[in-house]
Formats: sequence, C-alpha cells, structure tokens
Amino acid sequence: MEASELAILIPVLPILAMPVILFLGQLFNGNAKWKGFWKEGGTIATAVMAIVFLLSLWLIVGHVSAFSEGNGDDVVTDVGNWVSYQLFTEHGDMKVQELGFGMQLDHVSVMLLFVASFLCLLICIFSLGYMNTDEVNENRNHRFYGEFVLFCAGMFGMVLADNFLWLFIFWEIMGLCSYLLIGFYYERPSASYAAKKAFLTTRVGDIFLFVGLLIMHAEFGSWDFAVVFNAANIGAADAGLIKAMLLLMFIGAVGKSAQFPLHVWLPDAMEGPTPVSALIHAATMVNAGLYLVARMFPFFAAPAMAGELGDVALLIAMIGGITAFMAAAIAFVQKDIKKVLAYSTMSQLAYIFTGLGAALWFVNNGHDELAFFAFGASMFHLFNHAMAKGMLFMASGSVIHEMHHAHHHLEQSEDGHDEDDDHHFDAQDMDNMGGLASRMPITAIAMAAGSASIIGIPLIGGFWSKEGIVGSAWKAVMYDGGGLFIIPAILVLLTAGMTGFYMSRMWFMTFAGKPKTEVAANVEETTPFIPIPLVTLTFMTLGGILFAGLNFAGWLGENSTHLSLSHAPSHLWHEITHAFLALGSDGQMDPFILIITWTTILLSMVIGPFYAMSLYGGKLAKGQKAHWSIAWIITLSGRIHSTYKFDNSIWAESGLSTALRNRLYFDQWYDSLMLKIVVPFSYAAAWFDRRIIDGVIKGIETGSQEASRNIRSLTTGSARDYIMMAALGTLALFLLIWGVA
Amino acid sequence: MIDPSWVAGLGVFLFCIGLWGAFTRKNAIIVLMSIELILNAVNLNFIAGAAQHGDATGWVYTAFAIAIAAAEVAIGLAIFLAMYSQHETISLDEVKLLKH
Amino acid sequence: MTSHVDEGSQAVWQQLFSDSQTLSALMPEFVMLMGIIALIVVPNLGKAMIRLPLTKIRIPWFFGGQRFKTTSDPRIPAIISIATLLIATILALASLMGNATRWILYSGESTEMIVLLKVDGFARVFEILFFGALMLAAVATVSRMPASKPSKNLSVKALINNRRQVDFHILLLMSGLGMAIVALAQDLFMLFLGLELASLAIYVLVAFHKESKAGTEGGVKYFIVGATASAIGLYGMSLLYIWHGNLQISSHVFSADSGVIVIQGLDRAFENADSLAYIALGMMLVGFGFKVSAVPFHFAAPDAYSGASSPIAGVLATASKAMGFIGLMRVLLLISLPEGDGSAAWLICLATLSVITMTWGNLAALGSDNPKRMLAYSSVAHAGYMMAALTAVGAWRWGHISAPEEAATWVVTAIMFHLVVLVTFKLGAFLVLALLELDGGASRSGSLSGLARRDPVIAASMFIFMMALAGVPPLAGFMSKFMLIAGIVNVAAGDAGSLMSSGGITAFWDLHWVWWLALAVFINSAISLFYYLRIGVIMFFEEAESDRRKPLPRAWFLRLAIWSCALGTFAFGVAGDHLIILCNNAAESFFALS
Amino acid sequence: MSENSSKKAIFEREFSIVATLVVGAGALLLSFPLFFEEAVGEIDWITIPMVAFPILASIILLALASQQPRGMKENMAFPVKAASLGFSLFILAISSALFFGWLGSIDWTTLKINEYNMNHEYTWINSLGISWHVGLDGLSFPMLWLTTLIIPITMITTWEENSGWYHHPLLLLMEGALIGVFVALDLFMFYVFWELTLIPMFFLILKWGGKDRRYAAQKFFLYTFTASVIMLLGIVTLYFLQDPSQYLIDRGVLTGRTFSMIDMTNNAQMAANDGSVWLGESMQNALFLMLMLGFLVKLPAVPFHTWLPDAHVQAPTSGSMVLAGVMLKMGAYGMFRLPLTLFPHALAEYQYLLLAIGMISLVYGSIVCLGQTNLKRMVAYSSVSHMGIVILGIASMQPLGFAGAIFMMFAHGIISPMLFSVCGSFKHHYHTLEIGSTRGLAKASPFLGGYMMFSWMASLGLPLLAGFVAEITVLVAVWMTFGWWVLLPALVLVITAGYYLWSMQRTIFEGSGDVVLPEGMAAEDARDLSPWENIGNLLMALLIVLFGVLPWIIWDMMSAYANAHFYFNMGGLLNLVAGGA
Repeated sequence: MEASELAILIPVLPILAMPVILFLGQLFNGNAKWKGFWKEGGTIATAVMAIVFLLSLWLIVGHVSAFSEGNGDDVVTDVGNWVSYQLFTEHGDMKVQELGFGMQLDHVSVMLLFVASFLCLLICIFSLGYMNTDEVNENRNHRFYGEFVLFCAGMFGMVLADNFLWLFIFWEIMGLCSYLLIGFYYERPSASYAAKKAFLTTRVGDIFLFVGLLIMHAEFGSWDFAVVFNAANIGAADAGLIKAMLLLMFIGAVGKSAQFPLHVWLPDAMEGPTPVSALIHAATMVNAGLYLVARMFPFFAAPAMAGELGDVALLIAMIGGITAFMAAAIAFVQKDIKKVLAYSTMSQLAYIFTGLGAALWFVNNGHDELAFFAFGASMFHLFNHAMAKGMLFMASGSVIHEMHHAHHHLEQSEDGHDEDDDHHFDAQDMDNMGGLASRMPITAIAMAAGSASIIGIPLIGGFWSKEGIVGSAWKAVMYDGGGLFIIPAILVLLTAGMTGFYMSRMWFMTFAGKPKTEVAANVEETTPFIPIPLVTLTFMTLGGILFAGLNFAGWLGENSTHLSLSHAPSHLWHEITHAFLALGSDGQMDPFILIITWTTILLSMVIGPFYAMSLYGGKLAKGQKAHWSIAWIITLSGRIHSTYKFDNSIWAESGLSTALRNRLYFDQWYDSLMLKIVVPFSYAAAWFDRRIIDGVIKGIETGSQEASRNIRSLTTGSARDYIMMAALGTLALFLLIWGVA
Repeated sequence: MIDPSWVAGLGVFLFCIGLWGAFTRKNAIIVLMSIELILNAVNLNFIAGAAQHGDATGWVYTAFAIAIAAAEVAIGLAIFLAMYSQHETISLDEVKLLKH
Repeated sequence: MTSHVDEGSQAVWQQLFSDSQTLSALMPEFVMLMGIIALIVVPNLGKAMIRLPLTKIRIPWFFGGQRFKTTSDPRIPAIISIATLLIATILALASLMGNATRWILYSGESTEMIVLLKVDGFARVFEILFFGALMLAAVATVSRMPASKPSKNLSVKALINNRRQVDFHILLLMSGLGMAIVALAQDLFMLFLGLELASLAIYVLVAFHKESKAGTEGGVKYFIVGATASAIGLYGMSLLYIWHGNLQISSHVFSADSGVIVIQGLDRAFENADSLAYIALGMMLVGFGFKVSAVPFHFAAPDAYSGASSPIAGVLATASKAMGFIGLMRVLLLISLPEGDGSAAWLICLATLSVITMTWGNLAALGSDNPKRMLAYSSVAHAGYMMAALTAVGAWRWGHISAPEEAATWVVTAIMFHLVVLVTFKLGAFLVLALLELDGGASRSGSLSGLARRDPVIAASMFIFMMALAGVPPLAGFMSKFMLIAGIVNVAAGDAGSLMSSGGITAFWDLHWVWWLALAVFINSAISLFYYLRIGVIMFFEEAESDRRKPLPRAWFLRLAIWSCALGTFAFGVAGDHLIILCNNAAESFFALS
Repeated sequence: MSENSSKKAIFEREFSIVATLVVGAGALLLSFPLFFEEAVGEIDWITIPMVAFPILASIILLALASQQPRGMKENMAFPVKAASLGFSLFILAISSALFFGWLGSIDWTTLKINEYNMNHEYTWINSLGISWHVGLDGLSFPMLWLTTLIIPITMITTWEENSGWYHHPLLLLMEGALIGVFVALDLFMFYVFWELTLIPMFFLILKWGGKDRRYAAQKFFLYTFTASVIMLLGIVTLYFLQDPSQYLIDRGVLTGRTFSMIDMTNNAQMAANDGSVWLGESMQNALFLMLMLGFLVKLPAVPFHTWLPDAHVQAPTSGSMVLAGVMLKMGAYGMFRLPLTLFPHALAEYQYLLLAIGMISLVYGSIVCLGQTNLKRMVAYSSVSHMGIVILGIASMQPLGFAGAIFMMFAHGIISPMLFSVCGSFKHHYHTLEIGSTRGLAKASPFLGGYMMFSWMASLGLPLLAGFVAEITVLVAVWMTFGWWVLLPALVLVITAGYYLWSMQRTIFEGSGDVVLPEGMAAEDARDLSPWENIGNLLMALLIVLFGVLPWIIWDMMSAYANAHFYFNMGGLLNLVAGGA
C-alpha cells in the first residue's frame, strides 16, 4: 500500500475523532473512569495524534527517500470530486469545471506536515498534564480535546490540500478552532472578547484572501495548484489582476499570521489555555499565512511576470520588517510571560515574511539562486521557530501551571485566607516569579534552549535561518536594486538585537534572581506528561545544527534537491563557512555581508543579552542550585547585574514606554473604530429600517385608517345628505360624459 | 294641441323642483312629495313622448308609473309611521342613529 | 350593439297569454305568483261560510272566519315560501337545461309589437341566483325570526313574530318575483317595473323590525334615497322614450301573421346618440347605481344593512345588487356600446366610478367597527370590482380585434359568476351575523370575539367567507375575482395574443389602459384583506366578551344555511367549472339576438 | 376526577385507533407504488398524494379534534401530534425514495430545460384551461425534499413547546401547500398553493406567537398577499398574451389558452431560439417586474423586507422555522421558475437593478443585523441578508451563479430553521430574546450554547457547512460578471461574523463563572434543551454538515438545472453578457 493512499486519513481521522470525543464526553461527563483513564478524551486525542504522526512520518520518509533515490516528484493524489459546474467564458462558450479535493506533497508541505503532526502530538501529550490537572477545566476537557483534534485536522488539511479552495476551507476551520479554543474559558469576559477579536480580525484578512481566490478562479478557471502554477496559464492571465490577487491573498496571510496592521488579535489570544497558545498561536496556525505566501512563489517565478511583481514582494518584506521591529519593541515592556512570547512570535513570523519577501523579489527579478536561498532560509526559520516557540510556550505553560499550583497550595495551607485574593494573584506575571531555575530545572533548560534558538545564538536552531534572512534582505538592497529594501533590512537587523534583549529579559526575570513572591519560592515541577515534550523539543531545537548539516534549507528552497545523510559533514562545513565567513556561492567572501553577519551576531548574542542581564539578572537565593548547563548563565547574569547598573528609568517612564505598554494604541484605535463608528452606524441603520422603511408601511396603514375615518364621516346619517351626494354625483357623471362625448 | 316639448319642459321644471325638494327638506313627508313630483315629471315626459311619436305605449307607461307612485307613497307612509312610532319625529335630520 | 336577424336560431316567439307555451316558458314566475297567492290564502283559510241569499244553505267558503288550526299555524308561511322558492329554483334550472330561448311579446296593434320578456339562459341563471339567495334568507329566517307553535303562554315577542310570518314571506316572494322580471325584461320600462316591485318589497323588509329604532331608521333612509334614485332613473327612461319613441332594448325583425315587423330598439338608435340620450343614460346609471350601491349613490346602503336583519342585509348585498347589475349590463352592454371604431362614451365615466367605488368602499370598511357596516362597505367595493369589469368591455376597440364578442362574453360570464358565488360567501357572512344576532347582537366587532372557542365550525365558516371575500385561493371569491380580472385583461390585451403566433411583439403600452383597472382591483383587494383578516383575528385571537361565553344557540336552519354557503364557497372555488360553463352559455345568450 | 381520566383513557384509545387508521390508510395507499411499482406502472402521479394527503390528513385531524368536548381537546394533543409526525415522515420517505432513485429509477441530472420527471396532468377547471399539472426537475425537487425534511424536523423540535392540539396539523397543512407550490406546473395551481401557504402560517403566528402577534400576523399576510396579487395580475396578463388555440377551444377551453408553464416556456424558448424577444421588450420588462415584485417580497429583499422581522419575532418557533426554512424559498423558487425562465431578456435588462437589490439586501441587511437588540430579529435580518446572495447569484447571469443561488436556497433552508429553533429554545427556556439580558448561558445550557454556536457558524458561512458552498459559488459568479463589486459581499462576510459573534458573546458567554439570567428568573429555572429539541437540532446539524461536506449530493441536480437553463434561455444573450466581466 502506498502511503499516499492513506494520506487522506491524516485530516480525516481527527475530524472523525472530534464528534466521538464530544459525544462520549457529553455522555460520560463526570464519570471517574472517563476522567481517569480516558483523561476526558485526552487519551483518544493522543492516540489519534500518534497515529496521524506515524502516518505522516511514513509519508515523509517515503517522500524524502524517493527524492534521495532520484525518482522523487511532487505527489498529487486526487481524492474525490466535490462540486462540478459549468462556467461561461467571455468567448461565449461553456466549460465544465470540477472542484475536487486532492493532496499535494512537496518539500514545503512535507516539512509543514511534519511540524504540524509532530507538534500536535507533543502538545497533546503536554495537555494531558496541563489540562487534566487543573480543576478549572474539570468536566469540560472533552471540549478542549474535541476542538483540539478538529484544529489539527484543519492544519493537516491545509498543508496537504492541492488547491487553494481547500486550503482556504481548512484555513477557515483553523480560524474557527482558534476562536473556540481562545474562548475555551468563555465565562471570562476577556477570553470571550479575545476570541471574538481573533476571529473577526483574521476574518478581515480572510475575505481579502477570498476575493483574491475569486480573482484567481476568474483568471485561471480553477484553484488547483497544477493549473494555477502552470507558467503558461500565468502568462495568459492579466498581470494587473494577478498583482491584485497576490496583494489580496497577502492581506489574508497578514491576518492569519498576525502581522501589522492585523496583529492585534494575537496577544489577546493568549487568553486561551497554554497548550492552545503553543499549538495554534505559535507553532502551527500562524504559519498558515507564511505557507500561503510561500505558495505564491510560482507566480513570481513565472517568466510572464518577471519584474512585474516587485512591489508585492517589497510590500511583503516591508510589512515583515515593520512588524518584526514593532513587536520586538512592545515585547520589551510586557510583564506577562505569555504576552512576551506572543510578541516574539509576531516578530519572528515577521522575519520569515521579510525573508519570503526577499525571495519573491529575487525570483521576480530572475535571481533564482538567491531566491532559493532566501526561500529556504525562510522556511527553515519557520521550522526552527515552530519547534522553539512551541517548546517555549509549553515551558511557560509549565511555569504558569506550577505557579498556579503553588499558589493554590499556599492558599489552602493558610487559614482565613481572603478569597478575593485569588483573583489578584497573576500566575503569568513575571514580577511574581524569579529564581525558578532551581525549582524547575527541566523547564529552565528547555526555555534557555528555546530562547537561544529564537535569539539566534550561533549554532543553535534559529541561528542558521535567521542569518540567512537578514543576509538575504541586505543582499536585496545591495545586489538587486531594491532601494526600499533598506527599510526592512535595517529593521530586521535591529530586531535581531532587540530579540536578544527581550528573550533574555524574560528568561532572567523568570528563572534568575531571587523569588519575588512567596509563591515562586514554593514552586515544584511535579506535573506528569509536561516534561516529555519539553525534553523532546529541547533536543529538536538544539539539533538545528543537524538540519543545517543536511542542507535542510536548500532542500526547502529548491524542490529538486534532496536530503542526503552522506553529504552531511561537508554540507555542515559549507553552511558554517557561509554563515560565519559570508562566502558566496562562488566561494568568495563578501565583505559587506560579513559585516552584516557579525553585526547581527553581536547584537543578538552580546548586546541584547548583556543589557537584559544587567537589568534583570541576579543570583539565585542561597541554597538553591540550578542545573550545571544553565547555572553559569545565572552566575554571569548576577555578576553583570551587580557590576553594570544601568539607569533605565528615563526609558521606563518615557512616553514611548507607555505607548509600548499600550501596544502602540492599536487596540484602542480599532476598538474606537468599532464602538464609535461601526456600532453607532448599525444602530442608525436599525433605526432607519424601523422608522423609515417600515415607517412607510406603517404610514400607509395609519394613513388609510385616517382616510377611512374621513370618508366615513361623509356618511352623515342624514338621508337628505345622501340624496344631495347622489345628486352631486349625477352632476359629476353628466360632466364626465359631456366631456368625453 | 300643445307642442310636446312644452310638456316635457314642464317635466324638467317639475323634476328640478322635486330633486331640490328631496335634498333640502327635512320633513320626510315633504321629501316624499318631492319624489312624487319627480315621478309626475316622468309621467309628463311619457305623455309628451307618446304624443310626439304617436305611440300608445307611452300612455300605458304613464298609467303604470302612476300606480307605482301610489304604491310607493303607501309604503313610504307606512315606513314613516313606523319611524315615527320609534323616533317620535319624522324629521330626517333628527334620525341619525346610524352613521359613519 | 349589433342586432341582426338570426334566421336559423332556435328562438321561439310567443305572444303574451297567447297559448299554454307562455305558461310553460314562464313557469318559475308563475310558481312564484302561486306562492304569493298561497301565502295570502292559506293562513286565512277558516270555517267561513257563505250563506246563499234567501236560503239557509251555507256553503263553506273557507276564506276567513275561525281559522283552521293547521293552516293558520305560524310555521306554515315559511314552509310555503321555502317550498315555492325551491320549486321555482328547480324549474328555472330545468328550463336552463332545456336551453331554448323564448321571446315573449306584447302585441299592441297589428303592426306594432313590443318584446317584453326574453326567457334565456342569462335570465335563468339570475333567477336561480335570486331564488337561491332568497331561499337561503327564508331558511335563515326560520331561525332568525322563529315562529312558535301557538299556545296560551307565548311571550309578546313570540306572538309578534308569529303574526309577522306571513308578511315577511310574502314580501320575500314578491321581491323574488320582481327580480325575476328584471332578469327577463326586454323593455326598459318592464325592467323598471320589476325593479320597483322588488325594491318596494325590500324597503319594507329592511324596515321590518319596526320595534327597533335602527330598523325603522335604516328603512326610511333606504326608502327615501332609493325612491329618489329610482325616480331619477325613471326620469332618464322617460327622456329616452321622448328621444327614441320606445324603450325596447334591442332591435328585432320578425315575421308575424301580418307581415314583417321591424322593431327599432335603443341599441340601433344609440349609434347616433345626442346629448339628450346621454343625459338619459346618465340618469339611468344613477338608478341602477343605487341598486348596486356604487359611490356616490351608496350612502344609504350601510345604514340599511345595519338596520335590517342580517338575512335581509344579505339579500340586499347579493340578489338586490345582482338585479342592479342586470340593469347596468342591459343599458351599458346592449344599448350603448358603439359599433364603429372607438370606445364607449361612458368608458372614462364608468372607469372613474368603478375605481372610486372600490377604493371608497374598501377604505370606509377599513375603519368600520360594525361588522354589518363593514360588510356593507365591502359590498360597495365588490360593486366597484364588477363595474371595473363592465367598464373594460367599453374599451373594446371595435374593428381592431378579431373576436370582440368573446371578450365581452367573457366579462359577462365573469360578472355572472361573481354574482352567483357572491351569494355563497357574502350571504353566508351575513348569516353568521344573523346567528350572532340571535345571541345578543352583531353590531360591534366585539360580538365576534372568541367565536373560535365558542363555536369552531361557525368561526371556520366565517373565516372561509372572509377569505373568499378577500379573494384568497382556493375559495370561490378568488375564482370570481380572478375571472373579473381575466375579463379586464382579456379586453386590454385585445388581439395582442394572436400576434404572438408569429413571434410577434407587443409593447406593454399597447395594452389598453383599462388594464390598469385590473391593477386597481388587485390593489383594492389587498387593502380589503386587512379588514377581512381583522375579523379572523377577532374570532381566533380575542377572548370572548364576558357575557358571551356560552355556546351559540342551536339554530339548525340557520346553521344549515351557513354550512351550505360554506360548502358552496369552497366547491365553487375548487370545482367551479360547471358553473363557469353555465355562466358562459348564459352570457352568450345575453348577446344572442334574433 | 376518575371519571375524567377514564374518559380520557377511552378517548385516547379511540383516537389512537382513528389516527392510526388515517395514517395507516395513507401509508398503505402511498406505499403501494413503492413496493408494487411494476404492478401500478407509471408513478407519475406520486406527487399528487404528496400534496393532497397532508392537506386532507390535517383537515381530518383538525375536524376530529375540534369536535371533541371541551377539556378533552388538550388530551388529544399527543395522538394528533403523533399522527401528524407520522404522516410527514412518510412523505419524507417518499421524497427520499424519489431522490435516491429507489422509486421510478429517476435521473435528476439529465433533464433538459422544461423537462420534468413525474410529469402528470389532470384536467381541473377546463373552461379556463386550468389543469392539475405536476412535475419535478432539478430546481423544484431540492425544494420539495427540503420541505419534506424541514416539516418533520420542525414537528419534532417544537413537540413540547407548543402544546396546542392543532399546532401540528397546521404544520401538516403547511407541508401540503408548500409541496403544492413546488410541484405545480400550472400557473393557476401554483398561485393557489402559493396563497394557501399563508393561511396555516397566519394561524401559527396568531395562535402561538409573541406579544404583538396580532399585528405581525396581519402584516405578514397583507404584505405578501399584496405583492402576490400583483404577481397574479402578471400571470393573468401573460395568460391572455398567448395565442388562443383552436385545439383547446374544441376541447372546451373557453379562452383557448392554458396556464401551463411548459407551454409558456416552450413559447419563450422558441422565440429565444429565433433570436427574437418573446412578447416584445417592454412587455417582457413589465411582466418581469410584476412577477419579480411578488417574489422579491416573499424572498424578501430590501426594501420589501419589513414584514419579515416582525413576523419572525412574533412567530412561534415552528412558524419561524418553516417561514425561514421553506417559505422564503418560495420567492426564489418562483423567480427561477417564472421570470427568469420566461423573460431572459428582461433579466439582462434589469441585471443591474437586481444587482442593486441584492447588494442592498446583503449589505444593508447585515448592517441592520449588527444594530439589533433582539436575537430573533437579528436572525431574521440575517435571512434578508442571505437572500441577497440568492439575488446576486441570479443577477450574475452565470450558470454557476444560478446553481449557487439554488444551493443557497437549500442551504439556507436547512440552516435558518436551526437558527430559529435555537432562538425559540432560548425564548422558551429563558423567556426573553434580548441580546445582553443574559450572560454565560453556555454553562447552564451547554446544548443550547453548542447548537447556537454551531448554527451561528453555519450561517456565517463557515467552510464544510452547507452555507459556504453557496457563498463561494455565487461570489465566484459575481466576480466573473461584476468584478470588484464582489468586495461588498465579501465585506458582509465580516459583518456577519461580527454580529453573530457579538451576540454570542453577550448571551452564552462571559458571566465570570456565574450564569446571569434575565431579570426575575430563578436560577433553578435555567434548564437545557429538552430531548425533543435536542433531537431536532441534532438532525439539522447533521444535515448542515452532510451538505457542507458532500454538497454534490444535491448540487449536481441544481447545477444540471442551471446549465440546462443557461444553455437554453441565455443562449441568445451570450453577447449581451459577454462584455460584463
């Protein structure tokens, strides 16, 4: 049996699991066994995810090995017809069009499939620990798992779809699940609000994507990748409309990937349970926008469009640069550990957009090699970021969970505790943490590895890809006449340093120093299941170097290349020389890129962390010991903290800081747009409908009643009047007849 | 012989008086009389027509019309009487229970 | 209109009282006459004897004296009246099936003949309508004005009711006879005679409840205005007589023993009508307009309806109105339609009248709280609908279309159908009100409240009647309104249809403007739905008034009449085919001349 | 007491027997062709009992029940309901058998325009050329099936809510009338059933409606009646614009014309084939407008929509469900059946008018939704908005748009009953419809919350639920014809999401862990859906998913109809539209 024949099960199994979980959950709600062994559905979900992961692995291995053997090709499986119809074209004839569902496997989708299925499985395991041990979730975890598996189905479906319609369909399903899961604690007004906001904001993007797809259908008569990516078809299409289409689709991607200016939903989305944040809002769904933009590649590559679509590419890079910088800046001042990660996510996704923008720019201008490089780097960063960020979120979840438990514990031990206090304590506030490195060693290590990857500490996961992106952006400025590319290029460069600062800040505030609260001092890392994914992902993150060695980025960038284990050492060497010495493809050192590279490394590895250490670092409390792998960092930070004291109160109290705390007022603007304009307008419309349109109808009614009264008052009751009226009527009759005859 | 048009002219005159009387007078009896005047105008017309066309049917019509007028008066008076017994008036303006 | 001699027709010419054939032709009318006589005679049968002069021999004379118990039973008149009407209806139906047209002549002098009556399908259908409506009224009256078995301890009211039985039924039969004559008449004066016979009887019937203020008042008003209107109409006729020399409706040529006789009727004369003729025409319109209660001659109608007892009001709204329409059709369709190019002179005039009538009626009914007045106004509106259809015939663009008779015939068919089925639902509605009158009055809409709970079947019947009046399918009212509209549109479309065979093209504006009358009818029927629905809402929605929660009285005769009306309303709606064909044949005979 | 209960027992037994007999007899009669198809030969007439039997059964049930003495009527509610439900289920069985081809081996997708399955004709009122002419094609069959699906579901859902003994028979009557509308191929018959549907709905609203039900019922009846009489005038005019045929006159048809849609369509097509304009341009336009008015009001489209919110808000759940689910579709169905088929040139002429009406309905309707404070009113306006999509599909003059519009009719036909059923349950259990008067209901009534969420999501066009297919196909067609105008409908998708989510936020969500109930409601009164409501909602949800995931089940015949329609009627218009996109 071919793996591709079973591939359809990858999205279908979770979809089928959802009603099963929900139904059983509703049926056995409260049942002890259901809670125990079945984990309120968690077991089923995990099992399904495991099966799906194995299936995906099978598929991926098959794909990779087929390529390695040189007979690889993009696999397109046609699953079935959905709807068929006829189209009426301008030439006056009709053609039959079929919309079917099929699956396409190429390097990018295989990579994303791996990311998705792997993380889904891990996070599902994480949830077993995280969700089921919190009594807030009691008796409704089946809802969580049901929605969780549905989401996974959406992600798998989107990745596998062989046409844009199905991509869009699963895209929307993910949006729905995002909504449902953010609003998991629907009773919290903030969660309910955040869910709505997330859905609406992404939907604004979605409709643009939708319109883009309409244009695509009009231009190509199909949504199938095979048809749409055909260079001849692209050549036949109207360039202006293609441009519009790409722009519209990009807006959709902006919404989904929380880029400026549709980014406002992502920080609020942290209202959802932490596994949700990890899965949807860091590792998978937000990558959908990137995936979509990556899928646009053939349009830019088409000969007919050469040089036509530079604006679009530039815009993509620009949005990326702006978002990266902005999000990093906002992350400076966040106290909530998940919010920091959320902004970090935004910022890192923006990196990838910049990289993709550069790739598209290159390919549109005919520099295929540079394009493939940039593209590969972007996709690689996507991979790295997904792994790291998924782990970071889970780690933060671990922290929060244990904080919460500790708080709970303390509360129970204290008699006469004021219940209101419960609400004041924020388990996510980093000001309540500190010194956790010793109490939660696994989490601390995992978080350190993840942060390093995000920061781009050399040789660790994110480094490989980030360097490529920054380099590509600058290459676009330097070598390809992309004058305006200077803006995103500078922005991503600066952001590299800022990333170093805020990620370190988060880590130090949480794990270094002395416990800032009593709760933090009593935290224990005891919850089952949580460490499994953390450990796994730590290795995954640190293993970035392996992937780099496999020429993973190149593989992602160019569909014709293949992964080969045998060439790994030489590749690794190649990668290292390229990364650190800025060797071009011809083996020549590029001095400018070299400067950029080392600036980046300096900023992100040295300057950012240094400032963070000086401001937030500190030694652990006496008697507390951290694991050796991180102990030195804490010690270093304590040194720096005590040696270099920066007075940042000017910054902290400045207007800029206030603005950053208020997220640059975007939320306020959007809210006031809604509340001051749209809602009043709709009330006015409702009033108009009731008073004017329906008023006409009511007016007819009252008017006719009035007329009725008037007419009937002519029937005076006096027979004389009747006769007179009759006589007058006769006269009128005569006049009428006279007039005509 | 009088020209038939004079007769008809008298008829027009009577008709006008009758119609005028019918909607100006309040007393039901007088209204009834006015209606009789109209019917008399009709009779005159029939007579005039009969004379003009030399046609006997006009005379027959007249005879019938007189009979009808008589019946009408009889019925009218009977109804007025009934009205009087209930409303104690025969003024048409005072009988206005049914209106609108 | 044309009046040519149709040599090969089946028509039979008969002189009045010339032979037994006349008797057989006029059988229903004679039965009515016999009924009237019987109503006079039978209750008065008694032990009266006539003593032969100079002898002691007493011959039983039976008329007067101490009355026989059986014949003077107050319940007898109703039986006689119903039986008479039933027999007359059956005879009329039989005659209709025989389908021969007979002309009844009066021979003045040897050379001069007047066509008095024409026995044809048209007249017979109307007679069936009249007799049927009156029969329903008579049946209803059995309950509405119940006669009690004579006994010592009857209440005053019962005694009064007993004494009135004969009067009521005689008047009913007389009005029926008068209406029959109207249907048959071929001479305008004859028509008028019938009209007066019916009207005079009806005036009395309206004022029949002379112990009530409303009854007498309604009677007086109806009488005064009616008498004036018919006097004006008669005056118009007399003018016409002066103008033309006879009042024959159509022209005839026929052979008598003394040779060929030509009667120059008014239809021929109107080809070159002058203003005198038009004045006369207008005045006749007033006379008939009152009968059909067209605005502005309708004012007395609501008063009369609300004053009269409900069955009589129902007769006013159906039979009496139909009588007026016979007159209108005779005058407008047979006499004053032009033959050449162009439309009838009265076209605009009547169109205006019809639109005003229907709108006025509906608007007035809209705010009326008294169900009887409401029905009266709705009856005004219905007159407007039918007049609109009549008007359409006037638009008949002579010479422009190939088959004009069919269009005109169709309109007459529609009007006849409408008048016939009107008996079922309009009269039915009044009968429901009659039932409520037995239960303490029906002069406020509140009287109907909670009817659905008190008596679901009656409420359902009433709802059916209301929906039929509004023209909601699949009831008879819809069918009839539909046919009226079809008549109008048929005329308006003219020959547009036949152009289509060649893929022809017609501009919308080529439709004659009478098409807009159809729109007016429809808009009006939509308005009317409002007040008809309100009745339904009151019956089904509102709680019964506190003093009227008990079930309705068991007036079986009245209920029987209501049920048959409801059944008819439904049956003619879903299966009106035969009636349509009947009306169509009648309408053809209306135009048939020979 | 004991006497009463024994009376009741006797009565129930007797009544059950009678009801069983009625249903059984009907079932037997109807099952005869099902199982002995060969024995009875053609089953063309199958739709006739589908129309007649529900009507007759409901009349019999009403008559039987109404004649019971006072106090007994309430006891009959159960057997009457059961009989009604049984009957409607049986009708569903037949229509499903037709659909799956178990009956008569029917292929719905190969019909050409003006070809019908189950085509059967009886003479009815011969003198006017009226016949009882029935037939089904890819347009009417989905509607028929929808009707037979929705009515039993409505009965189930409102089993407990409306306890009256004549509630379910009225729904049965409704079913008969609605099926009559959809199967009629004779214009007169069509109109008769068209109006007949008003009467049961009028009573449903009047009897079981809200506070202002009296006003709403009358407004509903009057408004739609007014529009449809104008439509009737158009029909009559059309009738007389046909050639009188000697053949018909000889057969006793006095006017020589018929109301047969088949004949009219043939004539229209012959003219279109010749490249000429049937009846002439101005005539087509006038008739088109007249017919469209009737249908647009029924649909309803802005600005003729104001009867709908009133009717919906006041109507009981069952009334709303049938009204939104099936009755609104009558308008769209009529559009396809008459004006679009007969007057393609007028459609081309008024394409932009329809575009305007559709756009305004869609955009304006959704904005007004946002401003509503009453849940049901909001949902009612959302119906207006969604029906705008149907008009847009028509205005696009693309086969895809037509098919999408028809699918929208079907999809909205299964989604909106669920919306209203949820609203009805909301009202039933919480005695209010004010948005914002409650919070956190999902906690007290998880099923209510769940179904609300599901139906809201279905209505806002979530993929893999039925509404999405319709939206995407129609909008593709709109883009192809009107280009950037499509941004407006796309915008509406956001607004729609906005009002739905906002309303959920303010009813079933929030509350900070407590359930905020409407004023004056005790906490223990907050209940979840009853089993009946659960079953009904579940069935609808399953249908929505089924047709969202596997739209081709019903899409194929719709698409086939649209294609056939387009080939034929738009044949001469291709050049006209070609410049559009």
